[in-house]
Amino acid sequence: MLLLHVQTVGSSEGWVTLVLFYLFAALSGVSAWALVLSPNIIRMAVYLMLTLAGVAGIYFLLGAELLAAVQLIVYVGGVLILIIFGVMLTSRNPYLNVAPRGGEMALGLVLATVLAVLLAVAVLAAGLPEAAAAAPDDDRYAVRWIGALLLSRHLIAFEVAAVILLIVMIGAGYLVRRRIKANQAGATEGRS
Amino acid sequence: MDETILTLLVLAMLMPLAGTVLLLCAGRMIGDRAGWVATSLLGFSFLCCVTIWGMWPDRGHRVLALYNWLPITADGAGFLEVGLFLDSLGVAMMAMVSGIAALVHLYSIGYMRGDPRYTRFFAYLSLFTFSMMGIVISPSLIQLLVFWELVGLTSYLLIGFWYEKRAPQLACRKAFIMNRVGDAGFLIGLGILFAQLGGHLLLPATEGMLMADGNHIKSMIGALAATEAAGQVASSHAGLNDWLGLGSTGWLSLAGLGLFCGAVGKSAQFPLHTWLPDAMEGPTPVSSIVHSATMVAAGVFLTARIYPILTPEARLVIASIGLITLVMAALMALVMTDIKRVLAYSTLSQLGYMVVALGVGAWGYALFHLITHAFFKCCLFQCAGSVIHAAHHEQDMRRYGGLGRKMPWTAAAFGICVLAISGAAIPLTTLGLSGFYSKDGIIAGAFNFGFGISGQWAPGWLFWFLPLLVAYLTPLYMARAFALTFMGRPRVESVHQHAHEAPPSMLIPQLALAVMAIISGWMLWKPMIEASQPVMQVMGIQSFAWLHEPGNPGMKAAHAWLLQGAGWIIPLAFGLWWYRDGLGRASRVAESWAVRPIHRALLNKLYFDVVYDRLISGMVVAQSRILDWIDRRIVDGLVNRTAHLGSDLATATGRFDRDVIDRSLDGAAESVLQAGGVLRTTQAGRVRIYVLGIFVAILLVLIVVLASFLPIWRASAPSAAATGRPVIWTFESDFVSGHRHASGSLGDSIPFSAKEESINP
Amino acid sequence: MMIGLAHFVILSAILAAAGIAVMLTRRNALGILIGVELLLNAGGINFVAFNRLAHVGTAPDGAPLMDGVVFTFFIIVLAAAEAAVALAIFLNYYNTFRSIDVDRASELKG
Amino acid sequence: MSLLLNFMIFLPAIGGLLCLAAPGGRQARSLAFWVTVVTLAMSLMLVAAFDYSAAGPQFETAVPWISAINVEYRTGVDGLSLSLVVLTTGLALLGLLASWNIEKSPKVYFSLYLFLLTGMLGVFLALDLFLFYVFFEISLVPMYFLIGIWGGPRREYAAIKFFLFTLAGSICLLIVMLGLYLVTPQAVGKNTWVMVASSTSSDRGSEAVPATLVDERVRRMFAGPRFDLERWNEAAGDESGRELIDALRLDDRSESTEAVKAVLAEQLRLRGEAGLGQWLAEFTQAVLIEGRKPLALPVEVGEANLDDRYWSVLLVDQARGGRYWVFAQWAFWLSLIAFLIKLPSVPFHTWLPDAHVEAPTPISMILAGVLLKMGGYAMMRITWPYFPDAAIVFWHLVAGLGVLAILYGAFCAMAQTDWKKLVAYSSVSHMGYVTLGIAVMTASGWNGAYFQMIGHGVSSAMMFFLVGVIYERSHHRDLDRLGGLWTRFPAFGGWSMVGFFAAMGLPGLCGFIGEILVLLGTFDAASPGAIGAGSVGLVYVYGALAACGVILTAGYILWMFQRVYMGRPREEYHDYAPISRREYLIMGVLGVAAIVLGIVPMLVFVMTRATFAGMLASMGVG
Repeated sequence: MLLLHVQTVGSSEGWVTLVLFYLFAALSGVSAWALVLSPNIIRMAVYLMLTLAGVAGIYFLLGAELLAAVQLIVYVGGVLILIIFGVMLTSRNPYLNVAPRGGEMALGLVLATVLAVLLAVAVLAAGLPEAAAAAPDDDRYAVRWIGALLLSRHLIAFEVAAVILLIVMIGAGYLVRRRIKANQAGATEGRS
Repeated sequence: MDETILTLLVLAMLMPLAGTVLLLCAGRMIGDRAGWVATSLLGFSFLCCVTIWGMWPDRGHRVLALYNWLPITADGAGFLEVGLFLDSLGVAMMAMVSGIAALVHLYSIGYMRGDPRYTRFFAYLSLFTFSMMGIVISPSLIQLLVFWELVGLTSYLLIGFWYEKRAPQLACRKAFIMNRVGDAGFLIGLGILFAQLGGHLLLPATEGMLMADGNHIKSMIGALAATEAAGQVASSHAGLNDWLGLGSTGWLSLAGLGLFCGAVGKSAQFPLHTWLPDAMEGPTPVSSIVHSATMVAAGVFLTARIYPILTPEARLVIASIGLITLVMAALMALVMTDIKRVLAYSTLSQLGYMVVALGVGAWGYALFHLITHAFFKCCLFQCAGSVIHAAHHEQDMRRYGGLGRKMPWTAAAFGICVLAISGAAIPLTTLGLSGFYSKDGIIAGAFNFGFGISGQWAPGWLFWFLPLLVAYLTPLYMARAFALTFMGRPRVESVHQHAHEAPPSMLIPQLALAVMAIISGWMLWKPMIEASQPVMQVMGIQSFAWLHEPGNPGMKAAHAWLLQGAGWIIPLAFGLWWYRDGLGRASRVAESWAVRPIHRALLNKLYFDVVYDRLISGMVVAQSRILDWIDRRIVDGLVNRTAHLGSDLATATGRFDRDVIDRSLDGAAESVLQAGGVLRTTQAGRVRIYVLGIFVAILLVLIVVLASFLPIWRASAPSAAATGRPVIWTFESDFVSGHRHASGSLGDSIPFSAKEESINP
Repeated sequence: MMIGLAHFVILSAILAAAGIAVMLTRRNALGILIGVELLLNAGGINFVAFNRLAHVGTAPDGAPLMDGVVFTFFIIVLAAAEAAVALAIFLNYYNTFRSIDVDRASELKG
Repeated sequence: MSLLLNFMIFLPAIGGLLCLAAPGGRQARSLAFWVTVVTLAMSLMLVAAFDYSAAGPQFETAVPWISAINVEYRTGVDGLSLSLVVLTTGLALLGLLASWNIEKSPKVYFSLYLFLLTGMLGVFLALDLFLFYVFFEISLVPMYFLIGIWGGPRREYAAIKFFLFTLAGSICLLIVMLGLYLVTPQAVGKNTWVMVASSTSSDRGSEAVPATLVDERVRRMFAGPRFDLERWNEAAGDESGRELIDALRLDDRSESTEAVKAVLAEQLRLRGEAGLGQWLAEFTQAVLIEGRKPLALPVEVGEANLDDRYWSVLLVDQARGGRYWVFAQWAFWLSLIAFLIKLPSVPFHTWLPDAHVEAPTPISMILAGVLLKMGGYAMMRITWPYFPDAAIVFWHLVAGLGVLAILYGAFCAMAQTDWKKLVAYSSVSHMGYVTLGIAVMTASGWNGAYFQMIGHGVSSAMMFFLVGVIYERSHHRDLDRLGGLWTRFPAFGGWSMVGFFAAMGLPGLCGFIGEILVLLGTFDAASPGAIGAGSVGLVYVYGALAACGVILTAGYILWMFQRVYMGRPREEYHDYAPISRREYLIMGVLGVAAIVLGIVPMLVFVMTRATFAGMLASMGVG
């Protein structure tokens, strides 16, 4: 039900959308900055999860429900798990402190703020349109159109992406295998 | 009738060819029987030829078969033909060739016994016979050329039969090349005729050549004389053509003389005569058939065949060549000591007679002499062969002597042939040996010609005087050969001791030929003249037909100058007496101061060989060396030089590349490296520093971009309100429209496009 | 007040700034990876928003214009790939340096 | 049948690939053997199925290949190529037998050998100029390696020299090809590479065109200058129609002149003399000064014959002083040089002795037997049919080159002490007859030149094989260190005689036919209507010099024969292995072929007759 409403950004029932937008925007924006300030890697991961979830909500608001689902499944479900794995595999101390030094933190924050401000200025100066000119059709974002586009206009990109995934799979496996070998070699060395 | 003749002729031709193929392919199986196989095949061939002669119906000429051989026109309709052609001349020649060949085969059985290549000898000999027959039956010049060359080839093989020795190698090569020199002339003549007659190269006695394209050559010759008399030299060509004398019918003289060149080579006429004496290096049976009876006669035969196209000028040249050969060879025969060489020069001399006869227009007598000469000269060579055989391959007559007692039959046969070649006759009658009939006719013709021409041209008297002179010289040198070989006391005991009479297989052919030498003239002269009548009529030869008729002025003069048939006795008797004990008396004369240089020159064959070997052959070889040098050094050198130039250029560019471009690049790289050394200090290798750099850069860019859009810093920025659209948005809309356009062209490839309505109702 | 394009773009700017801040401040490689993910998401929001609100219409074949969505889709895919590779690299890196501190890896220095 | 023809071209290449994959040298050898046998069988099937009365190409295939530049894969066989194809396949089999004992990497050898076969067949069967060029080049590469790897001590030098020489020629050919490609649209409306007008295609013009020719319209573009431009201009000043017509020189052979005259006559009829003068002046003004196309002239011009595209091109060309004619002259020489190098003719011959001396025996056989023939074939196929007018203008120079080659090659051969080099130079001499025969443009000259190629293919292959047989045993080719071989090998001596005497041009053997026909054809050039009719003396001099070549040929062959075969056998001959059956088979086949061709030359001429008739007629000399 909610989804049906959300699909109609720019319609007369705009207030629901407005609320939802701010809700999701706050979720992702606040989490992102909490992430910046968090010293602990695990927490960072959790904040990232929240940010990504917020972005997924924004996608919902924009009518791209497939994208939102993919965002949740792939990012929140996959990438985040990967990151957690990475943390566990590389940290002897599970709560590794990754707190930045003071000067670095200051520099980073300053630069980030400058960037955000500049972008905001630019966006406002550009005078972007308030809303879309025409109300979209119901099935505008139908998944089948995405499928059709992927297999026609963006076929090459699609195939390239597929190939890249394959390469990544093989490459990652290869890199890890090398590591295992190296570990074994190191182990035998250590024994002797 | 024609079919029978054709069958017989083909059989006669095929026999020797079959012999050749048989002996070459199955020679090992046949072995020593090769001689008998070949001889019997040739005997059969001879029988066929005699049968043809016997049934030769109207003494005319007929083309028995004609085949297209080489295409000469673009539409593929015109051809050079080959085939079988016979006229009276051909019939007689076939009989003569096959008969003599059969006898020589028989003779060779004894002579070549024990030779390691016995079989092959008979194969060659049969092939030679076949080729010779091919010449005789040629209906066209092209076929004549084919067999002409084959005769040359077999002659080459036969002369070089004992190729392990050096002299036969050189002799056979010389024979072939000399023949080829003549053949080059033949080819030129053939080519000119070909160009002018449009490819009608059929021989004159047939309907082809004489009436080619409506051009009756004979009448053309007549017309030529007429126009010259009238002083109108019509020439359609200019420049080089005039220089070559090709105006009007000059080409005809040129063609005729070109063809005659071939005859000069084959018949060993001056100046291509030097191969014939050298060819005596071949086995004696070869000399007896190839270089006395048949092959050398082919040249005469050819000249007789092309007689109608010979212009008067060409005939004069031919007669002169014959005259030179005639005298020169007779003189050389007088001084040679090698028995076969004496006979060889005597052959040359007799061939000279024939050529003179053709030149002076005694057409029938030239061919008559060709046939009679074949018999007695073949016999002479066979006798010489028997002598050489008996004397263990000693050929020097100075080491002979008194062989007559040891080998009486041979001596008798030799003696008969000496008489025949001398033109012996019973004085005051018209009865004589074969040479008398033919040679007297030639001399009579020469008288007619010489008397006729000497009125207009001062040296014309030579044309009757020299043949007459040689008629007196011939008995002298033949008597010399006979006396030195068979008479007197043996001069070298070892030669004499083991000498023996020839075996029957050699003796029988000798005697048979001797008999022919006696009777052939008497028997054949009437039939010959009668048989040649139709041929001569076709060719338009009318004069000299009946030289033996009492009223002929030339014949009258000849008989007078030859002492009414007794002229031969004097030199013959003198020769026999003078040389009865060897060369003693003669050499004393030869050493006298007056004769010595002449004698020396004659012994050295008038230095022809020296000139040819040293000068011409040497020059050719030298030129080939020079050209080879040029080819290697200059032509190829140029190529290599070019290649080297290319490689030098490559080296140079390579050096330029290395020293200039590379070095400058290196310098650039080095300076970059140094700059990098300075800059590396900024590169700490920390990832985050890079990230920092990147983002600082992004920020700067962003600031600059914004600065250009924000009206704060841009005084003359286009007002967004004025257009109602911000600047960036304009860009965006352009992009969208461009995108749409692009998607239009791509849309065709979207498979769902057809379902548009169902999706988007 | 209507939600316009600017809202989304500003949100994306906030996320991007946060991402950059993370990349600049964390020495931990995983931290940097997280920053990158933030940046990518910022971009994704922009794509989808512009597609939805500015890039409206249909192609001649009737299909709606939704390239932005497709681009974001690819971004997600590539982010996943990137994460996998990055993880493998970090593992190797960790194997080599016994740490995941990117500052220790200064061997790239020229 | 056309399928068979194409299969025949590519079967060896497929076999070549398979050879590389063969498990061992023996298998590769037997594979190569069977492939060549099948190729030979297929060529004989072509002979059997061939229509001997048709002039044009048969069994044609025409498939678009590179359609962007109108290149077609076009193959077919006509009288000009048929016997050369049979010669190629036959010699390939014999050459393969001759290379039976190759030991150095046999797989690669046989593979290259088969690729070479594909290249050679392709050259003879291609009917598209581009395709021809491709095969022409393809045949180079295997030959380069075959000489460069399996050759004698100086093989690299020889191989590179061979390659560079031929490549230089190919560049000349390429220029001509590009030129032809660029000018064909003016004549036929599109760029084309078609070498031989198809006998089946319907896209030819309405006028009767002899079938076996380069598209007549292309050829006519290159017609020589047939009228006097200067006089025309002069007369145009007077505006007198009669004089203008007189300015068009009469040449009965020139159809273009006839056409121009027809146009002018038509205009004369329409306008009267003054009007014609006016028109011609306008025409001259437009074409010569303003450079406009004649189609821009008054409409009435177009109503005559001028609307036909190539007539108008011709008219413009002639009016401009023959731009295409100038190109034709250059192109004639360039393509001639390309093929003279291949032939080879003096002075482009020096690659030949080196290549032959260094090449292994079977490769020498193929090189002399087939590769040289590509040059002569291409001259007959491309240079003369495309540019007959240039050929008529320059005939005496080309014939002079031929005569020079005959004499020069013979002299050089005489000076050699290396047996194989002697044979190689004899090839130069013999190929001179080909040049001469083609240059004189008479029926017998062309027949002779063609037969000389076939005959030389047989005799030279045989000669090189004979040399190879002895070289395999003696390991040297020094003529001065040989002698008396006839006694040691009597049957071999007999076959040698057939081979060498065939080369010498002895009647009854194949060499004679070509020589005599070329000689007769040369003299025939002096006959009325032939190209040498205006310079009879020159023709006779050429003929006489060529005839003298016969003497020199006899000289060096006989001298060589004496030095090698005659005399006493040497001691070391006892160690020589007896001649094997395989070797006797090869010389036997070649020797019998030499004899059969020498006695029944019509075997070749029945194939060429119809084609030559068409070609000569269309060149205006038939």
